[in-house]
Amino acid sequence: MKMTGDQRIAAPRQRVWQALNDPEILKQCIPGCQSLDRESDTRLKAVIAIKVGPIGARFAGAVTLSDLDPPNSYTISGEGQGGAAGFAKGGAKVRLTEDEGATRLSYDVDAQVGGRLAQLGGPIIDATAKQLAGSFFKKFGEIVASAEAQPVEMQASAVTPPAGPAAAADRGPALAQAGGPQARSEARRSPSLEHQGPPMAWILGLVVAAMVGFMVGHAHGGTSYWVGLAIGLLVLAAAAAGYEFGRRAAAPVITLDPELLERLTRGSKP
Amino acid sequence: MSEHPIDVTINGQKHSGRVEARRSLCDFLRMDGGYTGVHVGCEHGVCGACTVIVDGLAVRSCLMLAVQANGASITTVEGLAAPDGTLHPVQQALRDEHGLQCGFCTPGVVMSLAALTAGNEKPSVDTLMAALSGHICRCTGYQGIKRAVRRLAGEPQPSEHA
Amino acid sequence: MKPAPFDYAAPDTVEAALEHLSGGDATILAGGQTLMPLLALRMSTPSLVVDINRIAALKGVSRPNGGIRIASVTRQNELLASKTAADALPVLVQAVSNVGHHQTRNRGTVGGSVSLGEPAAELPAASVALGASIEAHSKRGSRRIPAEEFYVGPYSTVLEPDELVTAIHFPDWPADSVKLFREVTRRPGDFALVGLIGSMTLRQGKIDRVGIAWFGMGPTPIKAHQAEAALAGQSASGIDVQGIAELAIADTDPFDDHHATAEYRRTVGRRVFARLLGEALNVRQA
Amino acid sequence: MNAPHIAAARFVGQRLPRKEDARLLTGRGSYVDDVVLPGMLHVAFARSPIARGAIKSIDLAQARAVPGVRAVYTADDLARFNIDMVSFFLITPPPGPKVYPLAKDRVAHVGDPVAMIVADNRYIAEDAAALVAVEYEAEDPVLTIEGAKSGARVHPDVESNVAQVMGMPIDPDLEKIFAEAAHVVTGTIKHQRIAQSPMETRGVVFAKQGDEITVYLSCQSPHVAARILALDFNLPQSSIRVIAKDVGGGFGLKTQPWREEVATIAAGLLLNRPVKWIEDRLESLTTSNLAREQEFTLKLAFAADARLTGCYGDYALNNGAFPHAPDCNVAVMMFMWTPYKLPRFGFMATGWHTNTIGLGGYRGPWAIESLAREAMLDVAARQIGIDPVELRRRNLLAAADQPYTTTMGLTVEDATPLECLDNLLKKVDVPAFRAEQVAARKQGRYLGLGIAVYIEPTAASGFPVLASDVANLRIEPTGKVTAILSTHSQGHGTQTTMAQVIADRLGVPFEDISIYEDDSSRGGFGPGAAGSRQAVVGGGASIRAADILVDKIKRIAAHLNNANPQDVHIEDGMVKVAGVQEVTRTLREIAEIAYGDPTRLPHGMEMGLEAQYRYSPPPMTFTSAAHACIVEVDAETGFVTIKRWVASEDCGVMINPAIVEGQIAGGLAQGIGQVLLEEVEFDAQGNPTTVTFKDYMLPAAVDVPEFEYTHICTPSKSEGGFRGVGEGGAIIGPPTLVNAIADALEPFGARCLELPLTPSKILQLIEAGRSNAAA
Repeated sequence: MKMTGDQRIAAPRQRVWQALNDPEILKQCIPGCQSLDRESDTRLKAVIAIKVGPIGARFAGAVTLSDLDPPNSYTISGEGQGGAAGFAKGGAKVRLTEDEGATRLSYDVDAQVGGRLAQLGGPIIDATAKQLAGSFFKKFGEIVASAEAQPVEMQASAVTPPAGPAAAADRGPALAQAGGPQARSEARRSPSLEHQGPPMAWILGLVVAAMVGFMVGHAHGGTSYWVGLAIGLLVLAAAAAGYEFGRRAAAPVITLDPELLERLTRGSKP
Repeated sequence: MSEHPIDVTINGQKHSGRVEARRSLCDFLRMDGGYTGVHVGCEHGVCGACTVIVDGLAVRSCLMLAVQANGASITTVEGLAAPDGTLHPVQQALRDEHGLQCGFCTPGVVMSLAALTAGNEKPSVDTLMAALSGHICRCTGYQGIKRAVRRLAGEPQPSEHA
Repeated sequence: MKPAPFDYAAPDTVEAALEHLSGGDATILAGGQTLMPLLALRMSTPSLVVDINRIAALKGVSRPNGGIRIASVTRQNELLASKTAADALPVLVQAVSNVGHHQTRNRGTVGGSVSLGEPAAELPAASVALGASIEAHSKRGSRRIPAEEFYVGPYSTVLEPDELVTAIHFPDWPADSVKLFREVTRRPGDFALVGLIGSMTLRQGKIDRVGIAWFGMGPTPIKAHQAEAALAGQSASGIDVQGIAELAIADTDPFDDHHATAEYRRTVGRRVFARLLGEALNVRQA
Repeated sequence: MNAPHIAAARFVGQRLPRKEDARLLTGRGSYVDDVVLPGMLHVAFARSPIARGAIKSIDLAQARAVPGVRAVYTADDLARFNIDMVSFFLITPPPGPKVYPLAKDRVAHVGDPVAMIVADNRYIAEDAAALVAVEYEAEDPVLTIEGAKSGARVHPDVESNVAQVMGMPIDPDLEKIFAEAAHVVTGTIKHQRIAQSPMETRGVVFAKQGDEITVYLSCQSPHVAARILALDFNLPQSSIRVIAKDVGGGFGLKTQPWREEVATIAAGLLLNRPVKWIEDRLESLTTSNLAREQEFTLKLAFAADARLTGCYGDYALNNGAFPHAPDCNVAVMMFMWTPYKLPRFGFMATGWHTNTIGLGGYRGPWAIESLAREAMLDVAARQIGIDPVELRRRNLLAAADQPYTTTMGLTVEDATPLECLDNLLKKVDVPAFRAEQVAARKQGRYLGLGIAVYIEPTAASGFPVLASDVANLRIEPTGKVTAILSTHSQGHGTQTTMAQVIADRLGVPFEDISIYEDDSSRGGFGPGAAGSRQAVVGGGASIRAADILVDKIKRIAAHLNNANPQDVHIEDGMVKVAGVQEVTRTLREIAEIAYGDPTRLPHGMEMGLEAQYRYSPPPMTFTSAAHACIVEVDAETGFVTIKRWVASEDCGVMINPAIVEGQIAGGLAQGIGQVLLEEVEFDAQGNPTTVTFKDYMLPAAVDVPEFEYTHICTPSKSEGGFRGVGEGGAIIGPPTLVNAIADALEPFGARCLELPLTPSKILQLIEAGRSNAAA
């Protein structure tokens, strides 16, 4: 499916650019991100545990970048595998433009899901996507704003999953810190960030919305909404993996959720 | 994954053993208990073929974990007829009224109706018909099942045959 | 259709359950009529399933001072049979009689349905329409959440992962309140294409109190705010039923699926609302 | 009802309770999933999540690492069997694309099995299936008939997406007929994709006992299955034994073992261990072969007096990727006009391949001929301004017209569509209904009456596979009767009906007869349930075999008493020899002599009381019917309520009217599902999106009214006078209901030709009609 739109962000482009390129921020923007571990320069393992009501799912995925023209535009494409659940993949052409001191980000998304996800997905995914993209904007706005307000030293501690909305809100300032000057300094340390630092996770947030939009248009099954919801979140999860990975590899790599794998390979005996 | 001890009474017989946490009650009854009259039609709680009676209530055995039945008393379709083979009134009504064809959904239908008509219960036709909405039969068009329901509720049949 | 492996715990106290929930990747198993299919389809792969069916404290319908309290693991058929509920909130009993099938109501719980937040289900909408509040506990404490603030999206609520819904509290409605209930489904037990539930009280020919919510008409149960506002305090005789129905539809956000189009839901919803309201007003005037 | 035309009928014609029911009601049936063998392993499949593409790589390492997994196979592992999947009609080499049990190099639909896991139990097998990592080179799928016309080739080894095409464009003669016609009526009927959905899914258990391969299979004929498996694996049929005891419905889906069953048997052969695969409902609704999905444009020509003068039909069928048999469903054209006098018919029928699940059989595979014909006749009646019943009367085949050769060369005789219609109208007071309808419309209530008529060519022995059935009867030394038949029941109750036939013919008690039809190694070949045939062919074989035994018993009894065979009568298991004083012996006494005391038998007579007869009926046995249905459509919600349904059938001599009516009712319920509820849907990527029973909606008890029946019983020319009735309800149900809904919506000028008629669709028709009226 295709989805286009744009979003005004009340922050200078450079600030938006960099905040969106800080893995620490992104990890915390992504619900249920349990770990985002770099295994090598070309391999990254991400484990994201999504839980919405009874729907719980784990996802692992990868993303590639192309048509890089920083800081103006780029194309991002991500793909993730959900094991029994199926797969999700999406891409977006993104443009950033100055807008009276703020930043206008316009996107052009194409995405799809497959396998059991698509078979069981339902129309409510649409609503979920809106909700999801909405909250992404909201949280990101908060972060950027508060970061402008009070830059602080960033904690390098490993990221723990947000306990939920309340906890996430608490973490607002912390996220801000992460997005602060520290990010820039890190950027300097790692030149790749300068060119390859498009707001991928955010874009993929939109990809998610796009996918679920797609689901609305094409998938059916009024009573299976929850799966669609899972899809949305899963793909966002994939985005996280994709984010990091996209900066390091040219081809997608699929990794399986180690915990589930471990439980499976442990077999039926306790 | 965890494994758990389980003690249940099935059709009056005690069964003890250990089950994996994820094992469904219908799989336990069929595979561990050998009660293959419990039929698995959809495994997502819609068709009703796997319906059994747990502590007096008709429930979907595909929508319960076996471990949840620990301590419960379960009746399956094998547990209804008398030892001498005399059919339960629900079974007899379905037989007399040609309420089955392939027989796959039948055990579920039998157990729902048996639970509702147990003891001195005299449910209305409407109550029994409403309970039928929880069962899917692909063969009969429900004709004989509805006649059996009326018979069980002591209602006359509409004259049908030319 | 076999679940992925998981651990299982069946605590017999709320405290023990909260302990399990605080540990992370746990899923609560109440009636299981939704969770079990999710597990079988491997759309839900928790590491721990916490079965709350053995917690005695979570069962029963009671009448504390003011309103009724339905403990979360009360079976839907127990609510259906509850005289307490029938006396206090007949419309709620009518709603629960439409939940699933007899066989699923024998297992399905009130708390499970309310906290799941299926947008096309009866009980979440009933909670929103009638002004219920949801009692939730966690190791961090307990809180009462107004149903209207509880649902944020499909199957998505403000509940924290470590919180357990222990009861639903429904306020009293006067005995002479008019029931508003209509559900349009393809087959009995299916989720609603269009659903409407509410209650209305009149005093001296004026609408004294009204609560109405839609189900199956958007991503969450939807309170008919505009319609309620327009009705409140109005004289029952002079009400433009069609106009109010338009306001009620304006609050909905229905969708297309292969059971019905959004346009269908709007059209039929408008008609159902107008008919129910018209009948209700006539009942009261007669 | 006429007296059944069968000798000494005591059981035939009676609504006897079924022999099957005692075991089925007590949970003692034996379905394939009930078969458990020592060391049995369980299969789960890893399936394609995409509709079309190349397989780049398959990584099985993690799947193999799961404890309890005994084997993981892909197409390469099965290659050694060089399996050639043949279809029900046994055409070798099979036409169309090469079908592999597991996808080879490419996937052609979502759910295409790519790898199979064999493990200690199904839970573990599914754990491992989730760990099979496949890399695909995805391609844009071709999903619809329209898409198939222009889209990329679905199968590289088939030169186009056309699976089969027959017929020719409209010719000058027909053009002339349309040009000269007083009325020309056109319309397009669209039928959605359907899932047969037997309550018992597909399933197979493989076991090897010595050199004998034993296959427990959920199927519609163990004999057909054994024959097909022998061809698939290129093995002597004697080495394959197929056992199918109780089967939870087939409806066409189980006419032949297909990819997963064959793959499971292959796995069993590789492992030399018992292996079981039981399809779960998600698999069933995702990858079991489906049915229907057709578009049929009809153009009808009528003379001024509303008599049919010609018809042209343009028909398209979506075969999907791997149909049981790629075709253009030409049977639709063969049978289209059988009940009516039509001078000229032309057609073009095309079957298309797409990247969707392949088609399989379904109750009345050609049924759209009746739907399209009867729906369009009602459209014509409205357009011409003539009563739909009268329109049919003027065109239906009367007794006087027969034998009648249709434009398709089918010779119709002893068919009674007109008589069925007359009999129907004795029960349905049309004028009274019309009055009620007018009154109701004044109150804004919309009632509708639908009537449809059809002829079903049953027991079509013209097809080689369907040509015959065999009955192997013996009276045991105990005097009890054992019948081994080539019939097979998936709910048809043949263990009861065949026993009724045999009991009457032999003159023995119904209870004394045991019927066996569940084992390809017991008795001879028979196609089982296919084409409404078993009462006709199996019944005929039973009668002929019984007659051989009766003759022998009479000769023995006569010999024992120096009497004439014609003075011997068998009644209720007693053999009576008329004479000065009547001598009576039990059948057991005769049997004991026949098996044990050759000296007391007529000179040279073969010992024992055993007989076998293979019967083939006339090429076609025509069953006729006319149904009426009364509905009310709620114009507020678009919901349809069926208020009354009357079935008027002529299925010849009825063996067991309760079972006959059960077959009609079951077919009608499925027809109601097709019109109002059921629909398999695919998204733009080719994902099936109706994969649970919440989303694929089967009729529930409230959706099906209680049917009324009226029968005329015109004996057929086949032995016993029986006619087939298995598919009829599913064939005539849809047009009857569609016509009723269209009649109810007549004030809105609505045409109801696209199924399913969901509340949304019906409300759209109503609102469109209202705005047209307003404009």
